[in-house]
Order: sequence, then C-alpha cells, then structure tokens
Amino acid sequence: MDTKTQTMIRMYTQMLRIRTFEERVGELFLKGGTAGSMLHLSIGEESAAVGVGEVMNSGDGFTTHHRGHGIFLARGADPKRMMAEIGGKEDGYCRGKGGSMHIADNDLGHLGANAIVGGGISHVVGAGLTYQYLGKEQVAVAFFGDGAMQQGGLYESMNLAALWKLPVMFVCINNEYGMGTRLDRASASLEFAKRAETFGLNGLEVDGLDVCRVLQDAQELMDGVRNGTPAFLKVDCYRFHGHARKDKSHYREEEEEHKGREKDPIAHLENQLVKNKLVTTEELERIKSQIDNEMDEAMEYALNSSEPETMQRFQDVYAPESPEPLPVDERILQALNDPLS
Amino acid sequence: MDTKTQTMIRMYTQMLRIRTFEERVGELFLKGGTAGSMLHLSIGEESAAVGVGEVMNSGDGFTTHHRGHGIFLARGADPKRMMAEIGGKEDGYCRGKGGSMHIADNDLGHLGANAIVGGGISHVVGAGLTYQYLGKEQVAVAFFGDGAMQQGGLYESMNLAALWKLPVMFVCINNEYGMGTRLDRASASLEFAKRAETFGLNGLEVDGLDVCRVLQDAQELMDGVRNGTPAFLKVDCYRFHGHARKDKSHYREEEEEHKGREKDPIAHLENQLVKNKLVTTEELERIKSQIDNEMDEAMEYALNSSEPETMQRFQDVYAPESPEPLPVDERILQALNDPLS
Amino acid sequence: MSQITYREALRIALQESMREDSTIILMGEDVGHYGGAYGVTKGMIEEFGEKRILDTPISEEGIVGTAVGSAMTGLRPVVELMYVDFVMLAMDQLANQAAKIRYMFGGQISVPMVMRAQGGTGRSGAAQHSQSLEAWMMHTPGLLLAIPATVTDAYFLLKHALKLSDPVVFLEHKMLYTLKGEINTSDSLSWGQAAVLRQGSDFTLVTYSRMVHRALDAAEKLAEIGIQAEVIDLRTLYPLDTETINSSVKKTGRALVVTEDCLTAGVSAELSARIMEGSFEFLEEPVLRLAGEDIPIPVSPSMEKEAVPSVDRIFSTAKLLLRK
Amino acid sequence: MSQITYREALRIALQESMREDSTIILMGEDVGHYGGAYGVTKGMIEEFGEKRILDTPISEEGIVGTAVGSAMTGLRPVVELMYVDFVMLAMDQLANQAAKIRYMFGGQISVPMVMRAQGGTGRSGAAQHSQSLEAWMMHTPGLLLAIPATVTDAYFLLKHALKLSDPVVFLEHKMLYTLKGEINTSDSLSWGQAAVLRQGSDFTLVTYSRMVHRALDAAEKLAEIGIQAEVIDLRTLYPLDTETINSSVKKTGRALVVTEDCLTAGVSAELSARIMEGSFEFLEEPVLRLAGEDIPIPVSPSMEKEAVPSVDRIFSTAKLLLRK
Ligand SMILES: Cc1ncc(C[n+]2csc(CCOP(=O)(O)OP(=O)(O)O)c2C)c(N)n1
Ligand SMILES: Cc1ncc(C[n+]2csc(CCOP(=O)(O)OP(=O)(O)O)c2C)c(N)n1
Ligand SMILES: [Mg+2]
Ligand SMILES: [Mg+2]
Repeated sequence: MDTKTQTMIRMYTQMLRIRTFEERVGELFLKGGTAGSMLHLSIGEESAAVGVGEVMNSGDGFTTHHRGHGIFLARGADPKRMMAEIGGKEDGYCRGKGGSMHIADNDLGHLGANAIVGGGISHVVGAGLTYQYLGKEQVAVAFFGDGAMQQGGLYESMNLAALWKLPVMFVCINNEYGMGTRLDRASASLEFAKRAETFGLNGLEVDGLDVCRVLQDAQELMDGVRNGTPAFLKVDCYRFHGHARKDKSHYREEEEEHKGREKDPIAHLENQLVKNKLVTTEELERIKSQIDNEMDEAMEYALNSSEPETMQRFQDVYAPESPEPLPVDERILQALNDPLS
Repeated sequence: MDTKTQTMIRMYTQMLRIRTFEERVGELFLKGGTAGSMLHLSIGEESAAVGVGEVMNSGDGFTTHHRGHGIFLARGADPKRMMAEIGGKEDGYCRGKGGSMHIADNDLGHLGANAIVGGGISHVVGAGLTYQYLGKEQVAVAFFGDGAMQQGGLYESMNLAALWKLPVMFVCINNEYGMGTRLDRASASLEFAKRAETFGLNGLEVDGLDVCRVLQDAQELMDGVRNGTPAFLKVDCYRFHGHARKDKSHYREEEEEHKGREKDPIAHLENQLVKNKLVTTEELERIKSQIDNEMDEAMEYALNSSEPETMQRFQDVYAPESPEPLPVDERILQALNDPLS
Repeated sequence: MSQITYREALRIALQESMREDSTIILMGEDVGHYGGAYGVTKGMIEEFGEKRILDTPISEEGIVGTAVGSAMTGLRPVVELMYVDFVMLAMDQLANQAAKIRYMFGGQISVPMVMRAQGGTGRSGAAQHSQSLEAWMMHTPGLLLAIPATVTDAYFLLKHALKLSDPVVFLEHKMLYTLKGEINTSDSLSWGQAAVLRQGSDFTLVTYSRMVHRALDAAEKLAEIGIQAEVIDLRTLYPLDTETINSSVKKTGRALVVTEDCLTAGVSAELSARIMEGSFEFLEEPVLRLAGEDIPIPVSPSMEKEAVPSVDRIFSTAKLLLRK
Repeated sequence: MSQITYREALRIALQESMREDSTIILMGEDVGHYGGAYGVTKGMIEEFGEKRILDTPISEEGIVGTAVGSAMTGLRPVVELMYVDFVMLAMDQLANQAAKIRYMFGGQISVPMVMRAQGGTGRSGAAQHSQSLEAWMMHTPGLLLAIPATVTDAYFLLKHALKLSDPVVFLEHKMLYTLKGEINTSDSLSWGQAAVLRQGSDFTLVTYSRMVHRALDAAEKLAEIGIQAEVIDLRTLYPLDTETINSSVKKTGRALVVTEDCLTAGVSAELSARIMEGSFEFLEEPVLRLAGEDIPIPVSPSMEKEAVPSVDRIFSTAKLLLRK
C-alpha cells in the first residue's frame, strides 16, 4: 500500500473512531453515565480534527473548545480515560474534576478543552511563545468554533501571534451554528481567511467534506507556521446533531439538516476508498468492528470506574506547597470552639 | 466668501481653538490647577476631530478616549466648563467627578470620554441601536486611538454594527503611538481599513495633514453610515508631545519627533489659506487673538471655580430613587451605638 | 392565579413590561429563535419580533457594551448572559462602565439596563458554568442587585428592575427555573426589603436565591427537634435590608448565614460583618457562615453536591449553633 | 544595605530572579522601552533584551491569556497590568482560566505566573484608574494574592512569588513606589505570615498595602494619648494568616480593620468575619471596619481624599473603639 493510501485509511479509521466515540457518549448519557448533559458531539466535524491532527507532531500543543472530543482522539487520547472523564469518574483524564468540557492531558500536548467560547485560544499563543523562547520545534494549535469568531479575544491572539511570529495555528471549525444561531445571523461578513490576513496571518478556507483537502491545506499552512508565519484555517462542515445533548435543533429546518448531513466526511472518504478499490469491504468491516469493540470497552470502563472520593474536592486547588482550602464545616467548628482553641 | 472657503476658515478656527485649549491645559497643569497629571493633549491630531466633527449633525452621539478634548471642542463644548472639569472643579461638565478622561455632556451628544482604552467604542453601537430603533436620523461616532486597534472589543463592536446595519462610524486617530510603543511594534499588520471591510464595514484611511481630505473621506463614509452601512476611518497623524503630562517621550528619536511635528494640520491649512489668498493676515491675527482670549478666560474660569463640597462624593452613585451609600463613619457610629439604636 | 414556574414568572414580567414600555428591548445569545438557553424568553420573538428580541453573536463584552450605550441614549435594554460565569468577559462594561457612568459624568447620564444571568451549581456544569459571582457585583458601587428565590419575587423584582434608572444585575439560579408557585400579588414586598419567610425564636437564618429553599427545608426538620429558625430571604443585595436582618438577630441572638457562593470574601462575609456590627451586644454565639467551599466547582456530581450547602448541612450546623 | 525605593525593590527582585531562572519572562504594555508606566521595569530591557522583556499591544485579555499559556508549557511569565482596573478586561483569563486550570485538569497542569498590577487612590486617576480590587481575587479559589506595604516585602514577596507553582496576583500601590527603606534581610517573615509591625495592648489594627503606613502614623498619634495599637500587616491575602490576627485580638479584645477597597463585600468584610469567628468570646466591642467608601473614586482631589481612610480617621475611629 502506498503512503497516500495508508494515510487515507488512517484518517478514515480516526474519523470513524471519533464518530463511534461520540455515539457512545450519547448512549452513555442515556444510560445516566455522564456527568450532566452539557455534552457537545462533534459528529460531522471529524475531518477538521483528523485533517489538522494529521499534520501535527507529537509534542505539539493544542487547546480545544467544548466540542473537542474528536480532536483529542485524533491526537492520541485513550477513549477509556476520556469516557471516564465525561462520566466525572476517578479514572478520567482529570480525575472527575473537569468533565467533557475540560479534558486535558499534558503528556499528549492537550492544554485543555475550554467551556468559555474562545477561552483557550490565547493559551496557544502562550504555548507558541514558550516553544519559540526555548528554541523548540513544536507548534501550538487552537481549535474553536465559528461562534468564537465573534469573540474579541481571538483577534488579540491573532495579532500577538503574528507580531511575535509565533509557531501558532488557529483552526476554526465552522459547523454553521453557534447554539441556535446560524453563522450568517452572528457575523456580518464571512470572509474569515481574508480577515486573518489583515491581522498578518496566512489564511485558508477549506470544505470539510474532503479530509484529504483539509490535510493538504493544513499542511500548506503548517509549513508556514513552522517557519514563523502563524496561520488561520477555516474548515467548513455541518453540526449533524443538536448543540448539546438536550437540544433538538427546533430552530433549523429538517430539509437543511438533511442537506447538512450529506456533508459527511466519513461517507465521502469511504466512498473514495471503495470506488478506487483502495480498501476491501472486509477490511472496512474489520476496521468498524474493531472500533465498535474499542468504544464499547471505553463505555464499560467509564461505567465501572468509581466516583472520586468527595474529599478530593479540596485537592488541586493549589499545588501542595500552598495550604488547601479549609472546609467550611471545619471553619464552623473552629468558630464555635473558639474559647477552647 | 464661498461655502468652501467658509468651511476652511471654520475648520481652521476650530483646529486652532483646540490647539490653544490644549496648550492652556498644559499651563493649567504647571500652575497646579488640574486634577492630577493624567492629561493627554491632542496637539497634532486636530484635523481628525474637526474633519470628522464637521460631518456630524447636532444630536449625533459620540464617545471619545482619554485624548478627547479636541473632539469635544469640535462638537461645541464650552471651554470654560471643560477646563473646570479638568481641574476637578464644581463648575465642570461632570461637577468634578470625571475629570479630563471622563468629560461628557448629554446635551451635545457627548456620551463620554473613557479612560479604558477601547472602553467607549461599544457604547456607540448601543447609541446607533437606539437611533435605529426609535427611527431617528442620528448617527453615533466612536473616536479612539491606534492603540485600541489591538483591543478585541473593537472587533465585536464592528461586527455588531455591521450585522445590524447600525448608523455607526468608527474613527481611529492614529498618532503612531500607544504610550511609548510605536504602532508597528503593537500591530503585526497595518491594513486597518481593509480589516474593517472584512468585518462588513466601509473603510478608508486618510492623511490627517490635510483636514479637507479628512472632511472629504469622512463625508463619503458618513453618507453610507446614514444609509445603513457602518464605516471605519483611520486618520494618520502624529502625537506632537508626550503621552501624558509627565512623559518626555525618551523612547523616540528627536529626529522622528521633528519630522512628525512637521505633519501639522493647522500650519498646513494656514498655508493653503494664505497662499490662495483666502484670508488676510489681519483676519488670521483677529482669529488668533480671539481664541487666545477665549482660552485665557477658560483657564481663569477653571482656576476660580470652587472645589466640590466633599459630601457630594456620595451623590450620583445611584439615581435618587435608590439609597445613597452610607458613609463609613456613620456605619461605625451605628456599630458602636448598637445597643442604643 | 394558577401555578406557574419561576421561568414563566420571569417571562411574564418581561412580556408585561415590554407591552407597557416600548423602549424595552431584549438582547443576548440565543434569546430569540432558540428561546434562551434556559427557556426564559421562549416564544417572545413571536410576539415582539426581531427588532425587540435581538439574538446576538457570542460577544459578551460587545453586547453588554451595546446595552450600556443603548441605555445611555433612551432605550431600556435587558441583556441576558447565558451563564453568570461569562460576565468575566464583560466585566469592564459592567463594572468600569455601566456602574460608574452616572457618577463619572456627574449625574447627567443614566444607564437604565438590566443584566440577567443565571448562576449556581446543580447541573455538572463544572468550574466555568457553575459559579455564584454576586459578591463581585455587590462590591461594585453603582450596581443594583436582585437575586430572587421565589416565583413571586422573580416576577415582582424583575418588573421593578425594569422601572429603575440604574443598572440592575438580576441573578437567577439555574436550578430554580422549574420551581412552581403562584404569583402572590397581595403580600408583595417592596424592592429592597427582605422577606421573613418563617418566624422563629431560636436563631436567624439569612440567605437568598436557591439556598432559601434548602433553608426552609432544614427549618422544617429543625422544628421537628424543637429548634425554631427565623428564615430571611434577602431578595436584593443592593439595596441590602440590614434592618430586617438585625431586628431578627436582636430577637434570636444567633445567626447563620447560608450562601452558595464560595466563602472567602463572599456575600456571607459581608452579611456576617453587618450582623456583628448591627447586633453585637445581642449575639450569644458567633455568626456562622455556611457557604460554598473555597474551590472551583468539580464536574463529578458527587463532588459538586458537596461543594455547596445542603439541607443536611444546614440542619447540622444549626444544631451546632444551638449547642444541641 | 542602602535606602532604596519600593519600586527599586521590586525591580531588584525581578532582576535577581531572572538571573537565576531563565524561564522567567516579563510582559506587559510598555514594560520594555518605556520602562513601565510606574517605572518598575526601567532599564531591564537593556540587561535582558527583547526576548525576555516583552512590550505588548494594548490587549489585556490576550496578554494575560498568553501568559497563562506560556506558564502552562514551561515558562514563568510575569505579566504587568498597568492599572489593576484593567483586570476587568482580563478577568476571564485570570479567574476562569489561570485560577482553575490546575483544578479542572485534575492537577496535571500548573500555571506558575505572576500578575503584577498597581491599584489605589492618590493621583486623581478618577473612577477607572484608582480602584482596589483585591476582594475579587480573594474571592477566587486558585489564586494566591500578595499585597506588600514595605520595601522589604516588595522584595521578598515578589521573589517568593516567582518560586511558586500557582498564579500569584501581586498588587502594588501607586503611592508606594517612592517609599524608601532598606531591604531587611534578617527578619524577613515567611510567605503567608502576617507581620506584627507594632505591639500594643489596647486594640488590634489589621491592614495591608498603603494603609499600613497610615495605620502606623495613626498608632503613633494614638500612643501620644495613651492608646496602644497592635498593628498587623497581612502581606498576603491568600494565604491569609488568621492565626496572627486572632492571637492578637484575643489579647487586645478589640479590632479595627482598615482597607482602601470599598467596604461592601470587600476584604474588610472577610477580615471582620474571620476575627469574629476566631475571637468571638474575647471581643469587647464589635470589630470595626474603616474602609473605602462605597462609591466610584471621584477625580477631584478633595473628594478623592475623602473616599478612603486617612490617618485622622483611623485615629478618631480608634478613639471611638476605645470609647475615648
Ligand atoms: C463566553 C461564552 N459564551 C457563551 C457560551 C455558551 N455557549 C456554549 S457553546 C456556544 C456556541 C458556540 O458556537 P461555536 O463556537 O460555533 O461552537 P460549536 O458549538 O458550534 O461547536 C455557546 C453560545 C459559552 N460557553 N461561553
Ligand atoms: C484598557 C487599558 N489599557 C491600558 C491603558 C493605559 N493607557 C492609557 S492611554 C494608552 C495608550 C493608548 O494609545 P492609543 O489608543 O493609540 O491612544 P493615544 O494615547 O495615542 O491617543 C495606554 C496604554 C488604559 N487606559 N486602558
Ligand atoms: Mg459552530
Ligand atoms: Mg496612539
């Protein structure tokens, strides 16, 4: 098999892993195994995670948004520990403190999912500064939604990255919606790549239907990033499901949804692979069932992981060198016992 | 005299009034008559205030920044009350509560100078919304410095104005410096008008040396603004003096300063007027001495105005319908007298 | 009147106010076609249209600033922040601008706006979607601050807020939206007055928002073991009705303050200090504070639950206070 | 050692720390070529160069966020906010991000950064350039908070802050930069310990930052009329040394808290509550709070002066407390 085919199959597998993972998150929610319902599935956006993830190296840093499961999987996450975190469990990446919207893993360069729209973008500017300062070859990538294009902090970040020529890439995953608001009702102009250029970045926009094109554009920009020109990439796709688990998307027409879901990067790539006979149906089946097993296991793992000890809530507010916060109950006891103490 | 000449002379007079006012502020400071030293003179930038001010109508709203004396004068301010406010005196526009950085006057449409870089920009978006909502013919203009181009809030404001087609104009007075930092060390790209266009605005950039060109571009944009297309105008000039009263600008070369000060919109217009024989030397002298008198009086007025009663500090925190804050001393007395109360 | 939810009470207050006053507009992320993240404004765009119900981009600083500017020039905007946690992005517009404009400008310009937001724990929203930040606003002169616990108060306080000339921070609680009750039109208290929700002689329990309900539940349980709590719901934090608090404490001699916001430098501190200042000679015991722990809110439901006062902990703390 | 200023002490602390630890960088508006709005970093760019002393655009949110990101990945940034008032633009990065990252990520990632800023009245800076906002930070779990009053503390606290693994908010006072003194290397207290600056038996005066000096001046005057104040400088607000405070109050039986930040929901409230909780049985009088008025700061020098505690008012309040 040539490298290109290998890459395509790898990307296909990764995208399917993401989709299957997200489906299992939905199941886990229905089973009552998640910590709450603020779960944002990235189904339909797999090409952004995988196409960009593919041009990143081990050690590169990145931040994601509230819809970041896929990106982290594309960067090597263990679905078990992710799922456990989504359940708020002890074995999760953040030991049940962060949850879906705050998964992070220092070892894999994941500098954190962020529940503030736009909140993690400037962190990659800082990471890029570190890499540049320490003379490292790493780059840092910020992933965020089209909604974050309306957050002012993004533009401060773009300017800082360009001003200091930092190895930073900004990736906007445009799924056409910010919650119930379609992008054209949130942004007066949709010329995002051009806009980024006026901040001193290289900018491209790509149709997310075709992960190979995403990969290609990401690679082109990444070459610049590694040579001191930060970049902006917009990947156009569609949010297949509601905003969070409880949203039924009543604010959009069925027809639109139907059309939107045709923009399926996985089906598209599968078609290409099959049409060009790059993969056999057996091989595809094998991949699928392997992924199914992997994700079933992850869900099981999450369900079986235990709740954190409740006293752990006082840990990790500060490093051990600083005093832990005193529990309120202890304060009360002290107040009442004061003459004795 | 034709209208054009009349306009030129009016603009000349206004620019000179501004410059003279600012010089008197400097004197007032040396005399100890100002409230503090956070005084930012707009000498060198008169064409922005006057050129744009000229295309505004009575009733139009505007906000300014910390360097906004000139703009307010161009919009009809009484120099006496301005100077008194700069002195923190009772007769000032804000009765000594706001000072140089917070002068405002509802009657003249001045929605406030702002001491937060970028802080007043979104207020004109709100004003524009009001005018549009109430079906008024007014427009709202935000004046700010090149430093504010690096504040994210500006871009949120631009987008909102464009999205809702509000009658709003953004005016960046580029004096090449944000405090001690030259613009090219603060912004990676200087294509500001183009940038504004990617947010859905009309955008222009103009050399502030020639107030007639400022007027022309402002008029062009304002026509669009009054028809639903918000606009951005950058006026290029040079900050003749230090950032605030105590700044000696050690961070810039004398040669640069020298060259910068040659970019003098007043001298330029005076030259034009004289060269083209549009005004006599006597007439010029008359204008100058009238302005000198006016501004001397303003300074005297400020010096003679009294300090506000210190108990006024508890007023205007809330409208009279709400309780005034209780003075700390009264709280203490109440605490100590508690058994009796 | 029939039973309605807290959410509906808010909506009715908005609807009635908007019908009476055409300068009121609503703006915020997804307040229009989506109907509001917590459904408060659901259906309102149908009645009032896109001119008065404005869906905004995700631009907290920009939209609060826009609200400020429109309030300065003749409108009365209600701006919804989806979560109070996001106020951090708009803090300058709220606390440096809205709160100070009347003052800085010497009384010339008013900012009659209402900033609605919801806070609190209970939905596994984790550290950035579960905070109670009322102390910051309370520490900002120039802001008024309402924080209703009941259906009736949701309605009356919001209606009143929409008559005031200053910026009002109006804080709802995410777990109260489905609370049911009637709008009690007869005994509505005036703005700025605390409500004594339960009479009692043994100690005074001062609280607000969601904790009111936990306090009342705990008071029931305490009554069963012979401890009578006087429960006070503050309703507004500015104005703050210290008179009602202190006349109660002077009677009971003991006070317990219960808040969901974290303890240190929180609202509980101010209330404790005010009680001590107002009732020092009458206090049999130190004023106790049962507040949120000084930690970010963890996502795990079991840890989240333990991060804020529960009925049981109010109950047991009251017993300690009474030395029982 | 010779007399140096508070400003110089800060600079020396930065210089020494930067020489020792090459991961320390400085960033902020005009910290480089201008030398810092208040001159703290003057000349440092000559020694350390543009790679380590970074002049930034006017982008508070962006630069604090950049500092957070660089701290997460191996640097130790010191970010200067020119005025603490501007923190409102960076509040999300400070309080939703920096403060919570370690926690949200289950302890995996540290944010060892120092955010320096200066606050307070005294220069006719008016409402947006004169605030004291330490209560907001104190109310944010995850932040450490140092607020030095003396030359020695400016030096030692900053040096210590630059060794810690968590975000430190380091608050200077605009009127202290020219304060002169020696760096007293012998009796330096450890981080988190309050300093008893004056022994006294009649009452305990708890304060920090600029008010320390007013308190000491008032204490001198009080001594002349026979009242002995014990003056405590807190030095850090997290950790907060309640032990030192309460052992003093247990001795004196009376406490006066003096802060420049506005009273309601301010630091004075927390201190008052902590004293009441820790020394209730020992208190002869209510804990008094002499704090900033609950108003925006007016520009007029005469009104500005009256907006915060003065030596005279500390003096007269202490007399009241002692019923003299
Ligand atoms: C600062 C902030 N504002 C609002 C929200 C609430 N919110 C969460 S996700 C979301 C929509 C974000 O849209 P987008 O950035 O396009 O991401 P998507 O959900 O489409 O992936 C909103 C409004 C938030 N979390 N943070
Ligand atoms: C949010 C904020 N950051 C920093 C400052 C301090 N500051 C006051 S003016 C100024 C420079 C502003 O530059 P520019 O916008 O170009 O206006 P100019 O002074 O040149 O007229 C700075 C940094 C401030 N007032 N507000
Ligand atoms: Mg989206
Ligand atoms: Mg400038």
